[in-house]
Amino acid sequence: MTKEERIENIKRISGTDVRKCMKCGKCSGRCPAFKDMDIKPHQFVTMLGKGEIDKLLESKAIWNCLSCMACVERCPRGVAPAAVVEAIRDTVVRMQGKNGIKAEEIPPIVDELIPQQLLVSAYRKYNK
Amino acid sequence: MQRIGVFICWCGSNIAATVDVKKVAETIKSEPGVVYSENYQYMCSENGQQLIKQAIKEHNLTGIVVGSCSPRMHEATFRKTAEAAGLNPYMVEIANIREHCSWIHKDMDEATEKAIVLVRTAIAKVKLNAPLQAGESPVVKRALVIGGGIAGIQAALDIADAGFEVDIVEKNATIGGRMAQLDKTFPTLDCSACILTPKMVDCAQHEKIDILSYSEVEEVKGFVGNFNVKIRRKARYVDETKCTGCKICMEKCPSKKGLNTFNMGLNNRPAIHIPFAQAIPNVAVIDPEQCIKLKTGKCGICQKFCGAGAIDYEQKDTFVEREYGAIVVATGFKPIALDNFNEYGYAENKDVITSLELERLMNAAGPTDGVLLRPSDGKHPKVITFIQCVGSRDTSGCGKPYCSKICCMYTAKHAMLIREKYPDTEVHVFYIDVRTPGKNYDEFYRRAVEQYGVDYIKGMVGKVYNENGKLMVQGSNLIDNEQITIESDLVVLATAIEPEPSIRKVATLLTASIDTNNFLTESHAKLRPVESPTAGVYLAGVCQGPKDIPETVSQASACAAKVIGLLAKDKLKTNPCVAVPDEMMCNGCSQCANVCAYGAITYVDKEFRLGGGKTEIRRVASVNPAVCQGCGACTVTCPSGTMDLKGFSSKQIMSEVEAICKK
Amino acid sequence: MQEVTTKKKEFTPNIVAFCCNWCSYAGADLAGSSRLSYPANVKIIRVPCSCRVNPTFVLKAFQQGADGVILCGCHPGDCHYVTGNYYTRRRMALLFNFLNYMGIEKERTRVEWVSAAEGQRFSAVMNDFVKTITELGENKRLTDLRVKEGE
Amino acid sequence: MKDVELKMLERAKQLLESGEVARVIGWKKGEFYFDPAPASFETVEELGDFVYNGFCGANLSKYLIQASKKEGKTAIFLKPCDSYSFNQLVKEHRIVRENIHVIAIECQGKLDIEKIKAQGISAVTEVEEEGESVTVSSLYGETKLNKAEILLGKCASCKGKTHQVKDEEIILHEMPAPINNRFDEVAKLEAMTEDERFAFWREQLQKCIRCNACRNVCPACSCVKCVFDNPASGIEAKANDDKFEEQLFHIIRAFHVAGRCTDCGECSRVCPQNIPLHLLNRKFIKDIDGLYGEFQAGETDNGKTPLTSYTESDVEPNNALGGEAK
Amino acid sequence: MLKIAKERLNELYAKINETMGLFMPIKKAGEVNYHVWGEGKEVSLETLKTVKSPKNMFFPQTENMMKFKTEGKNIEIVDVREKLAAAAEDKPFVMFGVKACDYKAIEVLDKVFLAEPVDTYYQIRRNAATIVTLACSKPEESCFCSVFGIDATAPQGDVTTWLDENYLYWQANTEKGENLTKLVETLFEKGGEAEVETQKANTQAILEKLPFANLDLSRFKPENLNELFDDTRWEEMSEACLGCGTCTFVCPTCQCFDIRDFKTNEGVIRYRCWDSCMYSDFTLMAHGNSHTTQMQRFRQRFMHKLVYYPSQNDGLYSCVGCGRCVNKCPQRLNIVKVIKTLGGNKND
Repeated sequence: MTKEERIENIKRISGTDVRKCMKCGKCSGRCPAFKDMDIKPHQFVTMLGKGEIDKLLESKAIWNCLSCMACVERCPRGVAPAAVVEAIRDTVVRMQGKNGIKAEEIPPIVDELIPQQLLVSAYRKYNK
Repeated sequence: MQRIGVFICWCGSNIAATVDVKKVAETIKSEPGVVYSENYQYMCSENGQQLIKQAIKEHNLTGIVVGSCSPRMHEATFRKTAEAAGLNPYMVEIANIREHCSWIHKDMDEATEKAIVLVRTAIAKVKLNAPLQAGESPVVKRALVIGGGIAGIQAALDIADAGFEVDIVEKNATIGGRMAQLDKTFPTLDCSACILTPKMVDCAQHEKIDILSYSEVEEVKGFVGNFNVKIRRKARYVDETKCTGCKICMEKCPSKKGLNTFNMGLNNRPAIHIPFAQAIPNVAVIDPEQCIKLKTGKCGICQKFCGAGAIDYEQKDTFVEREYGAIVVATGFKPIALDNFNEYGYAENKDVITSLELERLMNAAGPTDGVLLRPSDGKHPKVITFIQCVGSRDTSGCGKPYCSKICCMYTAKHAMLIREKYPDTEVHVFYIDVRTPGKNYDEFYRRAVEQYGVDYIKGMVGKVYNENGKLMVQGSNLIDNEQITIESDLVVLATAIEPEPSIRKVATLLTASIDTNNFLTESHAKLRPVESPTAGVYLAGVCQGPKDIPETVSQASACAAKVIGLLAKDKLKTNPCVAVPDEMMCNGCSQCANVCAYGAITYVDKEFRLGGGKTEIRRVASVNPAVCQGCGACTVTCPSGTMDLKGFSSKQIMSEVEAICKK
Repeated sequence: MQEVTTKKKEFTPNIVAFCCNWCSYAGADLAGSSRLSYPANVKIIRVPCSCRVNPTFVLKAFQQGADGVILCGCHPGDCHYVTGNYYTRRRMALLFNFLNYMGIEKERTRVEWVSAAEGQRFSAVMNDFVKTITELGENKRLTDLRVKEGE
Repeated sequence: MKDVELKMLERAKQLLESGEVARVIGWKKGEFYFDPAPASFETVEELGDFVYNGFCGANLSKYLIQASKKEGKTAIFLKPCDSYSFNQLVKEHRIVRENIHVIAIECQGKLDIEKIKAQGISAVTEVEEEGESVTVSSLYGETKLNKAEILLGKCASCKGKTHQVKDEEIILHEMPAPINNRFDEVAKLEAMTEDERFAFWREQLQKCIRCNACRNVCPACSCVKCVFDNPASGIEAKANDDKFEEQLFHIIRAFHVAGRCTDCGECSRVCPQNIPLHLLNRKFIKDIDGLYGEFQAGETDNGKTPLTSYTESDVEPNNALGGEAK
Repeated sequence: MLKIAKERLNELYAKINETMGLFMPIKKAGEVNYHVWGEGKEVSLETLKTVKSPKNMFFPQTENMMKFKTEGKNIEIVDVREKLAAAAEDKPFVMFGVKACDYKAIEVLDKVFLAEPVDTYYQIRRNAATIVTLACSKPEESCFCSVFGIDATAPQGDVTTWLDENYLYWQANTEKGENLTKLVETLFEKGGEAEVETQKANTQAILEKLPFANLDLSRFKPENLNELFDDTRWEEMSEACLGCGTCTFVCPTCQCFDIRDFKTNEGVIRYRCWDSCMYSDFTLMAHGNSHTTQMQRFRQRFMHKLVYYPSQNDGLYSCVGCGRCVNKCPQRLNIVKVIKTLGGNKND
């Protein structure tokens, strides 16, 4: 996969349009894990927009993001920084050859209210 | 039998180089109905027009076709030519053999053949043209202004100064609107009341202006030049003609726990009250929800104390009906509700306030007499944090997608005023962008930073929470790429503004269109920005889009100029190419009215003879030619073909189709 | 009779274009003043607004032997009459769908929004439409034999 | 069904006797069991011919255009599907609602005598309905038929047994559930190629004798003067000799009733050549539902139709084409 | 009498078709009407009532009368009858399977179109036709031809035929019939008189039992014209009438037409097409319409069938009792209801 394809792939997985970002910083203003994020939530969006994914793929932030979705909730433009973080994480995991988790590993009773994305990302993170 | 004359223009070589104009003129001679056909170098020239005029007279022409450039270019010219020769100007059709033929084709034979078809098509149409007369309708020399804020006041004054009668209908007990609530105004920092109240007084004293306060528009009939408006005068339980504004009633009223809406609910007021000191009219009003007498029948204290005998508990809503030539809509705005923005803690914390509330807190006539004290404990706030774009530029569905336009400037104003009055106060402003286009605007904002040391932080607030009585404002500082938390005493939200909700009803009554954000739509964004698509209706102030005071006043004056221009005419000439119903066939189904963007169609009950001495009453459509703009939407909606469009009748268009298809 | 056979050899379609006065007709004018050519078999009928075009006009054109009908109006949202083209859009979407349901080739009918500034686009649209109809061939399904026979 | 008829008759008598209404619109006995005709009853004596049975398929609502203009109130018996047409006519101001008393009546699906005859039964003298079975007597013998096989086309794809309007009701038994198959035939046609569809409609419309029964029975075709009768319209035509005329009439008629057609199915019921005309109107209904959201004409007696409204994000005509998935 | 086995009928049709046009009841898109016969067509002789009656063959629903060719300002008038006559002479045609009622209807039409001034368009087609009738063997409930004195078991025509389970029986009645017989004789064998008689008797028995067999026409006489015209019951009889033209267009004797112009690329075609007295614009004149209500239009139709026409044609009714209107009226109104209301049943 070329870098360009990878960028497109991350954009596709995240399902978010990074161009909608108006760079207000509300996501980073709310992020509860801000100090542990070496790359801040708003940067994820802008850097993906600029195609600077190499730094993102190496960042610690993807493992420190709590996937609490506060950034998604707060964004006034309908951009989802957490989804970008998740897409990067997903890409890293795949590049390492661990293609996702197994269905049977998911606990049988899962609260319906937990966003599925949160569940999956948490699972990956602690499985690292 | 029609006698058609055809005039083929060479347009120098523009047409003649690719179209064999002589052949066209010659071929057309044998068309049925054509009695004269000629070609000439420049038909639009003096000599060309002379040729047309002469032919009309000599050959007794009943209609002419000019094969020339686009009708958008010279249709008006040739209509005047025809009129000068005594032919009805609507008996002229243009065959566009330049833009649509000679200029796009290279092959002479091909272009000539096409030109012949285009001329034939125009002949087919003109044969079915009917002489049309532009209609006339009288103009009532009186204007209605809906809304008594600065927009309405300015428009009314300008119109009245030009000598026309104006009525201002204001739904509140006083005129003045939002501007009356403001403390100082940017970018000059003059006191709002000082510049507004003289204008309010001017209105009250102007012999041409009639203020109908505490009133609402109920019904609008008619059309440009001839609106008939029914206005509800709500019962204020105080006789406006008797009340002297002495305020004894306010002192004596035992029910004093009403929220003072003028002060944004920051303090209380009695059930009977005058909204504020400089109210116009300076007349009390009773809040029936709060008044003990009106609710229980017991009390009546105000009546007892009123020396003027102005109190009337029996008052009912009354209606007045008036005629107007033009209507200005100036219904204004309100800040949005903050229910969707829990993150700022507005509902939980008294010290999180909106900018408009801050205006009242800083106003000398406000609840704190102009001393900046925070609502929770009446103490001076030492750290004040402003948050911009609360609900503006929000496409997530929680707020409004547009920029509210005024917030950047008033926040700079607030910050500056606070720092000036209370230099020991720390002021922070979280912003996304600072938008200050306008004369002296950016200078104003920079003064706040450079002269007054206001701390502008590029970033947005994610959360406001209360910790040990302090308001913790957590947000990002994008320049430093940091997340910061500011311990504040007062948080001010630059809340987005939206059109006053009553605008929906007004728009429906006026058949004025409204956009997805409830702003009224202007006729053309650039070229007709103060006119509504509904003729005779004009838009001033925020009802059309967010704007500040200077812009609002300019727009109001622009409206006034338009209204004066309209009222100065004794009669209105109407476009004769309008829809016309054939009553004999109309079902009265109302589908046409449903698609009319101008409200030009109404229905009347008419009696028709059925034969055999019987009659029948039927509901039939009636088009007001003064309002109809001639788009033709109704003609297609009408299944029975009752509606036709003059100048573009179904038969005319069909004959054009036939002429084109005839190979 | 001979003339007819020679005509048949090379099929040149007959195309009726309804253009609204404010945008598309002006767009066609601009195509003209910019010398952007399109085939001569496109003939334009000026209407105040695309919403003036009655389905009967479209059918009339086919009856009279048109091979393609195209409606042009202001871009949605830009209508000179505020809402006219919104109605056009619904009417024609339904009508053209319906004609296709009756077996009329869907390529024969088209709606395009062309602004007064889009001379280039007007010319491109017409070139493309003529090409499409030429490939499609003569309108045989919605034509009135009486019109053509005549004799 | 007999009990429903008796109840209706009783109610009609009461209404006429008490003077509450000046006339009752219902059905009158014909020459046979299977040919009741719509009728207006003004006296109790006239009610002697009153009938309500499985062959009362006619939609009576259109008669109200004239009746509601007459002196005095008019009572009318409306089946569930007729009530949609009623609402639509009220919406279009063709019926004066205040002058009408609507009696909602039970309907168990109506029968088609032509379908009975198509089973090879000739010289029918008597028909007896009993639940799901129908016994047909003829000069040549007796046959038992299954009701489902001889339902009127419109009843075989019934859109629901709920009255959209009523002042009172006479419903004594549970009515069958709606049959949600009304777009099946349209979808089948959509799935064909253009050539096949053209051939299908060519063959069907060739049969048209332009008797105007479809138009005259249609509650949506309530024009004082139809464009096809009006020399000024430019499309007036009486003949349908050429294939174009056959198409023009039906295309324009379907377009004119689009968004207003309640799918009452009368057009197909009355067609002497049994052209499936409802498939034309249903195409519009299906497209409107698909492109602009579900809409059922006649569900209410006010509001705009899909063709007199719009949204800023409506589909573009060039993209809306074909019967393909949208 | 001649007979031919049922299985060989196609040979018969093919033989006729070699030299003549052949029109007969053929099923197309589910409905049976008179169409040109061809190999593989679905012939349906048993169908009692084609939707459209055979009158369409002589008096088509739409027919061009003349053309005006225009070129520039010149007009040329083209008479289309020459072509029509040439075609008729070139290829005369056979109408096969015409029922007794429909044959009688042609007689009714002849009195209108062949009387002076002769309708030459009708005449050309009528002369070119050889009519082969078919006796009915299974009349249905809506049939009442016997009321008008028509014998459904033995129709007239150039050739009369009977059909039973095995054979078609053939008997020529006229010169045209003889000529046709000569053309196809080789396919036939002799015999069948007894079978035909049996069928006639069986059918007669059913005819007598038909529900409308006893309609009483005695009141429909010219002398009762005014009384019938003024009858108050027309109002209630017509109140459900939709004003559509179904009854008139399926009727084998309705003969009204309208003449109109149609614009073509090269001029104008003047054509005629069926009209219906049920239509609101029927006989519309410059001053308005002579019938302003549906009741008047409804009355016109039945008065014409039962009173006006017979008063001018020696008592011949212009209804033949085919029952098409009984079957096809959308709202179940028809001539039987009118006859019963105004005339009654013989037994009453």
